Amino acid sequence: MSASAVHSLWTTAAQQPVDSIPAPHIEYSQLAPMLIVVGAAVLGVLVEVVVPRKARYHSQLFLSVTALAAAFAAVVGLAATGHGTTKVQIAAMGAIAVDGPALFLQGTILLASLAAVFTFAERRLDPRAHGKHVDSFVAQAGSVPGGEGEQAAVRAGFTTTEVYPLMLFAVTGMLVFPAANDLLTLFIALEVFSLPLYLLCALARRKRLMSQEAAVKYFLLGAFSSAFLLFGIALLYGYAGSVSYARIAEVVDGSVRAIDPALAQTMGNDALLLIGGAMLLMGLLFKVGAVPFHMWTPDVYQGAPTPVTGFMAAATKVAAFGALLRLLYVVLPGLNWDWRPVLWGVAIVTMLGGAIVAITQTDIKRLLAYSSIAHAGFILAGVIALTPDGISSVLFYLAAYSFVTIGAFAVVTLVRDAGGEATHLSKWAGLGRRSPLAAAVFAVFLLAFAGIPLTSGFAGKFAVFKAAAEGGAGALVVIGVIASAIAAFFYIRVIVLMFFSEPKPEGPTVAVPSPLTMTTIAVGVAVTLALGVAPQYFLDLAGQASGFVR
Amino acid sequence: MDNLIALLIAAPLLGAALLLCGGRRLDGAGHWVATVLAFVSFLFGTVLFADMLGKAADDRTVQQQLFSWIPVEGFQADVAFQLDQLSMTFVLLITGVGSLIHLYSVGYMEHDERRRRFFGYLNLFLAAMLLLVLADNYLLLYVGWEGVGLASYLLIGFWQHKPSAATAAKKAFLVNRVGDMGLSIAVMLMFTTFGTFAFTPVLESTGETSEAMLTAIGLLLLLAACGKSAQVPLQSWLGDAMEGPTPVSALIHAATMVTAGVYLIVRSGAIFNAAPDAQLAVVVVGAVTLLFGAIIGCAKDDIKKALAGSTMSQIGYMVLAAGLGPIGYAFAIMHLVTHGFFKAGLFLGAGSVMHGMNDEVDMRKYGGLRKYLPITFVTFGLGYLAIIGVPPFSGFFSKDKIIEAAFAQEGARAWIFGGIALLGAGITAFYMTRVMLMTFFGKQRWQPDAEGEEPHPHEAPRTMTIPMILLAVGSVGAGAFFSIGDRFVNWLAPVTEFEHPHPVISVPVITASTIAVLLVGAALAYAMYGTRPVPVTAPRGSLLTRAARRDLLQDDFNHVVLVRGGEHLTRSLVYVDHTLVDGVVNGTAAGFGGLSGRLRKLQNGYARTYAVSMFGGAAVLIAATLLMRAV
Amino acid sequence: MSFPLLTATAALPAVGAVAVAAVPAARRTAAKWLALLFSLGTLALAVTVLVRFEPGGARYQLTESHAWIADFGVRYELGVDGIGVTLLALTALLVPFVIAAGWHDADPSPDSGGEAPAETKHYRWRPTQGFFALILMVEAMVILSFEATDVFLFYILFEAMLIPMYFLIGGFGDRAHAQGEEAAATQRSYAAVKFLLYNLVGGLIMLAAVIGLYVVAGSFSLGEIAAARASGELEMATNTERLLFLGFFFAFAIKAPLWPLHTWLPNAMGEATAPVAVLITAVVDKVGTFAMLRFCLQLFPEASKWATPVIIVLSLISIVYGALLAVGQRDIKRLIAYASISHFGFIILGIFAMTSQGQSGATLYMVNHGISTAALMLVAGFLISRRGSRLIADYGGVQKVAPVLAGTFLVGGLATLSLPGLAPFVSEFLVLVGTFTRYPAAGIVATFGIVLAALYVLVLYQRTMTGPVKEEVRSMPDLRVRELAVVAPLIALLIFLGVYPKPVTEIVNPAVEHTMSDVQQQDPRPDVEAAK
Amino acid sequence: MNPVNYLYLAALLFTIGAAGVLIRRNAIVVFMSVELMLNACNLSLVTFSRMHGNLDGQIVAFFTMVVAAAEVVVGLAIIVSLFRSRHSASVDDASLMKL
Repeated sequence: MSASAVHSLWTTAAQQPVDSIPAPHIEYSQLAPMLIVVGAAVLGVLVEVVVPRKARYHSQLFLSVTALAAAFAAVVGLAATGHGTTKVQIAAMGAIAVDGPALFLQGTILLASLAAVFTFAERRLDPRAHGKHVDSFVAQAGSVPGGEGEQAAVRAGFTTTEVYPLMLFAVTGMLVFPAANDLLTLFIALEVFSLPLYLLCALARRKRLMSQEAAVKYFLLGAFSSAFLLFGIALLYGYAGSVSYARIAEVVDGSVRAIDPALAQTMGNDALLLIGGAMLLMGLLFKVGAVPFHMWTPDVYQGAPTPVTGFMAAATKVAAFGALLRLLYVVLPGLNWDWRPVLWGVAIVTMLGGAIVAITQTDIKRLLAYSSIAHAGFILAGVIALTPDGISSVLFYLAAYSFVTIGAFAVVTLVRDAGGEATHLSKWAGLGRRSPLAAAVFAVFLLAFAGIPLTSGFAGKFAVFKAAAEGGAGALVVIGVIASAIAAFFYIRVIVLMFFSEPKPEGPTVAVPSPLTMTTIAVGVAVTLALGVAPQYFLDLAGQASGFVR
Repeated sequence: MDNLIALLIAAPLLGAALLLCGGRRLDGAGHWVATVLAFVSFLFGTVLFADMLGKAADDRTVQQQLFSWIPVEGFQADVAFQLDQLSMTFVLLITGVGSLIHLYSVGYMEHDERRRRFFGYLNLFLAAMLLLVLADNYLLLYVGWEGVGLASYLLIGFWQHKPSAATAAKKAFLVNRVGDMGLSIAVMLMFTTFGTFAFTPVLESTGETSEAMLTAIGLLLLLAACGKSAQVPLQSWLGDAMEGPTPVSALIHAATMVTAGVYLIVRSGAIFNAAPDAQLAVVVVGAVTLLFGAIIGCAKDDIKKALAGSTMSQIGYMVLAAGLGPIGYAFAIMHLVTHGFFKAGLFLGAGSVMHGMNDEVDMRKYGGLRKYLPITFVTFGLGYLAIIGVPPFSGFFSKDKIIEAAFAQEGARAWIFGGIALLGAGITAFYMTRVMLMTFFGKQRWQPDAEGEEPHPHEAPRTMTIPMILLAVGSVGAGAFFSIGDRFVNWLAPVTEFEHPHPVISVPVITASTIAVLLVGAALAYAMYGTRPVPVTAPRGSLLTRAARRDLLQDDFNHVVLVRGGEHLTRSLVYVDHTLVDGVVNGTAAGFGGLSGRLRKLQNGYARTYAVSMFGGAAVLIAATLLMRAV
Repeated sequence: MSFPLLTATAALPAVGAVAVAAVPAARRTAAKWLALLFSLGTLALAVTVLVRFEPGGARYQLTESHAWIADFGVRYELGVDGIGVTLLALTALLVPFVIAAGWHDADPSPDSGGEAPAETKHYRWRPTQGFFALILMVEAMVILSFEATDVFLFYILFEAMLIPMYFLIGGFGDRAHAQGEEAAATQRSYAAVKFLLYNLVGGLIMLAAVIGLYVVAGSFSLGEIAAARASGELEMATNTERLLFLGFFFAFAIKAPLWPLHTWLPNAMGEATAPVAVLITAVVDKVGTFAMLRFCLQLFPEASKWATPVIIVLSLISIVYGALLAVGQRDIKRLIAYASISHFGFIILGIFAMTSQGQSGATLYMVNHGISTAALMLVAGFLISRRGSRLIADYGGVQKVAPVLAGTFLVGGLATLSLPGLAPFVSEFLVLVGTFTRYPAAGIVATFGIVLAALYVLVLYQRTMTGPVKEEVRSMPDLRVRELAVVAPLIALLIFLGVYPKPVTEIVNPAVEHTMSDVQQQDPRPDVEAAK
Repeated sequence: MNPVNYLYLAALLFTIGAAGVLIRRNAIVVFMSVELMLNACNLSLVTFSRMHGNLDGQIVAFFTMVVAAAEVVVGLAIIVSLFRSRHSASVDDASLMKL
């Protein structure tokens, strides 16, 4: 029973028989953000039980908004009190790291989720069903698509208010994910945010078959990948005899002090380490949607309810990249020479693959999906930089990207025809003539995706490429540049479609949303331009936040 | 006094500006404004001339620096003038003949609704031509050079609604551009060699550079001269240029502009003196053109084209003389001036004939006009006598001197060029006699014109006859006036140094043979056109005749080689640009599209396929990491 | 802290753009006047800049410098040298004419005129406001890019100005297109996309170079980098410098455009309305050539010298090739576009001849080409708007029915073939001389461009203006007052600068001397002196 | 007995599970294969825990079971609803979205 057995939150219970169980030491204040959200999630479940159906929508909305806002406030508070810079520490007995990247990413995730909640709660877009406002979620998840059950549910005006607690749970997981400081926490967090997302994907009101299909695909592949991740965890544990990041890092770079024979034996076996590391990496790359683990992305993005897609696209990426950064910078720095070339390859195929396949897409949501893949590639370029600049650039990019994404998907929810959202590109023809404003806003987002100067997309891309170049990955920058050139092509295609082609007579209309979605879009545009024109403040923030606690 | 030089140019320039921008308001009086301004500048010219006569022979050169034109590091181009005997000669010729022709045009263009613009162009021409001869550096000369080109373009194509006219104008400009290319390269070469292109420094420092360089410059200048003065091989435009109104042909394409090439060569004498090879080239060009033009002149039935051929050949004489160096310069200029008189006169006569014959130009449809156009007949006749060089008319003096100079060389050259010059005199006599006979003598062969209107030949109005008379006076007396006591030679000597030619055979013999040759030519022409009736429709004629009618196939050559070739080239280039240059780009785009389409197929919608790709990816990942460690 | 004149010059049109865009749909005319007003105001400011600028003074004047993005080492640094100020003035000068010339280009088309207002009401689509707002936006960005002395700032504008330009090309085209409105729309958007992608690719390649520059130099400020190089504390490895140079030059060569990267220009100029075409070739493209002088030569002198032979050859190809293709065109605007390619060849030739005549000539050329092309293209636009066709073959004998139009067209053409006495001659000759003194062969080849220029201009004039009057043009009205007011000043300017270019050369020369010293080049001395 | 053998077994199970995911059509069976993979992980975790003589691995294993259970809940819910709407649990039938 070495000391290593005791340090971990999870193993305190496993000591010799004692008269009193020492309670683990938890720094509640540092963990406040996560605790608030998870608490709200639990409350949300209770609300579903006790509050009458009529009041649920509002109470749930209120609950989740306040929770997220409060959590964000908590993050700001922590950051303000220097927990992100000077007072970084490992909380909850080594389970959770409270440091710059963690706080920055948690803040980003919370804001993104806040923006996303508004799109969740939008009830003006769909035509009223039987005089009742309806949102973009199915009336009753269990009912068969098109069956009597469904009609009855619609008639009764049911709404799936469970989405809010589900989302809050997901957010909890996402908050923990980039902060996780041992492999088990990492795994738990992964599952905690994955499972609700699987469900959320299945809850679209229109096109339910696609929605369910998306859920199944996402679920099966997700589970598959988490199995790999878990096996990787097992192997790493086998190698280092511990799941704690710090400990594994020590063992990996051989700075570990007390070496018992078992450890010595396993340490000798690099295969464990390398295979384990690779599998872990794969699990995370799946979540960020890097080639070749990306194939779920387009289908899921297309099938899921658009608000969920936006939420997923933004928040999941942030969380996953956070975890990836921590893994590579904290756990496996000793393995740079092994994983860097591999990531090079992944980054290259991701950038090019995403951009190239996107060229021929015909569905706006799939298009954005592929563009998100390409962007994952760009971010990876920053991850590879292996410098503080690299970290900060990635943080900045993630912040910038998530708002553009949510905004873009929010606009997608507005463009509708009889069959709900009109996501086929051909229907977007001439949108610029019908409603210049919406088209212009979407154009702004597209330009940001394309990385045109004076948008956040450019600032982010520049930061990442700069970091990569300084990190000695010049070739990667060149390829990235080429990829963005290819990518520019299809973003521009959409703009051409919207502005330069004649509107179709039976084309879709742009629904006028409630203030909720408007806020989301407005925030998206504001952040996009702000980060584009005057990114300095946020760059500073990311710069300060770029120190991992070890 | 010096400012007069600027005013000299300013006057016609002002006229051009007024008439071209003035709009309809000036339609009424415009032509008089122009004419007056032309005379004004002639007046200035005479004043300056008087002033110059007042000075000693060797410091008659006046320099006037107006303002710095293009000041760039290491590059000074000024708007500055140099008025010496040479340019003075031209000033008087240009403004004098120019004013007369303005006057003539008042009558000639009376019924043209675009008369105002015509006079605007004429004034523009005067200004440009004066700038050309007054400039004190080659760049400013180049400005005038192209300026006259523009004016000639506008005036040749004055009747733009006639496609032939528009084409002729374009052709003239383009051919001239080829020459201009030579001039501009020459200027650049001067700049790189001497660091300047002002006359005085360049011409004074010719000794400091290699002969090769000077030869190069000389040849380029010759190219320019060929373009402007319609010398072989750039002569083809002059014939077509007759599409322009007759006063234009008289002023620009006979008296002044076409002689600019001679001016250029004479002005650059110092360069040529130091570059014998270039000189030889000049002589050859002159000799060839001399015959070339003469032959064409023999074959044309269009009176103006016949005269154009003659102009070509006469300028050939001048160029030949200019190529002979100090022994020839003065005579070149002298012939230039006399030619200015009689050729302008001849053209105006032709114009008056056309004026009386419903603008008919085919001499085969003239005949017996001497009764109906007495003044024209007389003035034309005097011009005729002058050009063929009958003593004591002006042509005799100038041309005879040139022939003497041509004989004044060493070895075979003397005989070759002398012989050619002599032969030319004979042919000149032949074709001019032909023109004379076909137009004024013989039976009336008048034909109704396109509207079926019978011609009623009548003498032209006074505005037209007066200039003709004055020019006739010039063509009678000028030569004698110049040659008595070598007035003209001495006058020019300070600028173009002069040596007495020493012909290989004695002067009287040359003179005698010249007269003999021209008598033969005239007699021959009389035998052919004076004794038997002239058919109204041209006989097929000998091979040479037919070739000569087609400008000795020069145009056909141009058409086949340049025009056709050019069209093929451009068409194929357009194709290349579209398929190759553009194709590469579009091809890349298409390539990416195709690749995208193929990669897209992998996304086949089956979850298990996705799982496979994940599994494979994981395998690769693991393998790669292990590999990294292994290596 | 004095009044930020340069910022103001760029800001005014930007503000104008917003203001014009805000004008309600119905008040079309108000929007036009507002736009014209703002452009004139900008012109006034530009003139002030011109006045405040002392030719003999410091290299960069009226400088402004503010912190911007410290993390990227980027500062908001402005300053103009002789070259910048000249082009700034040119831009400010041309835009009012562009606006005035395009007065009716963005009106709802007459054929759908009946329901045009209804349509606008239904779609809340305000083409007119958009058109003029975009033009002003372009002006703002171009002006700022001439002022930027910070590479990053310049790059941002270099890229950003593509977007409004792109909408101008793709969104507004000639009315009554030969193959009907539908085909026209597709061709337009093709042209717009081509324009954007070409320039975007160039820009992205440049982005890589910009980043590389930062990695090497650690700064984006022209001044700092130059100083560091001068003091020798910044050493660029030969290959690095060359790669970076290529990255920059590639982008500029696309913008300029240089053979074989030129094919976007004919499409863009052909499909866009004449004023927009002028905006492209006379204003926006100048940024490319300007940047070659400002950035390529200053930042990478060695690499510039290394690349010179190739670039000279390419520009010679551009000159001849562009001219020959111009001869082969059937479409008036495409013809002018190819002519411009030929002229850009001259400009680049002058820049890389590395002689003071060549570079002064090149700068002067940018100005003169701007004015002459504007004149020619705008008149061509008026002509096309009358007949509704861009095909040369559809015209003939116009001078008979519209003599003034024909006259102005001819003057524009003569300027294009750089006739002495008109402005372009001065610059063209300077470029030729400047080239000839160092590369005689190149000078001679370039001279062929003169002949070809005469060919395509005169052929164009003959086919459209002379000959018997075609039926379709018989009723063609002559230039209207507005149109004359647009063209006359340009022509006057052409004549003035042709006779008295001194004002411009005085401003330009010192700047050129600076550039020459940047690349450590002296003018070759005349043989005569060299011999001594 | 050499603990490494357990690892081999774990690896074997994991591979079998993976193969099942790749090969089988029925969503339920695919899902079961995933569970098999998870259990393979558990086995290896426990083995390592034993080898290292600390309890971390075993704790992780417990959590894995819980997670697996949760996955079953979510997964079955999704699969069942899919089955009800399509009357088939074949993952290959669920391929509306492609390309």
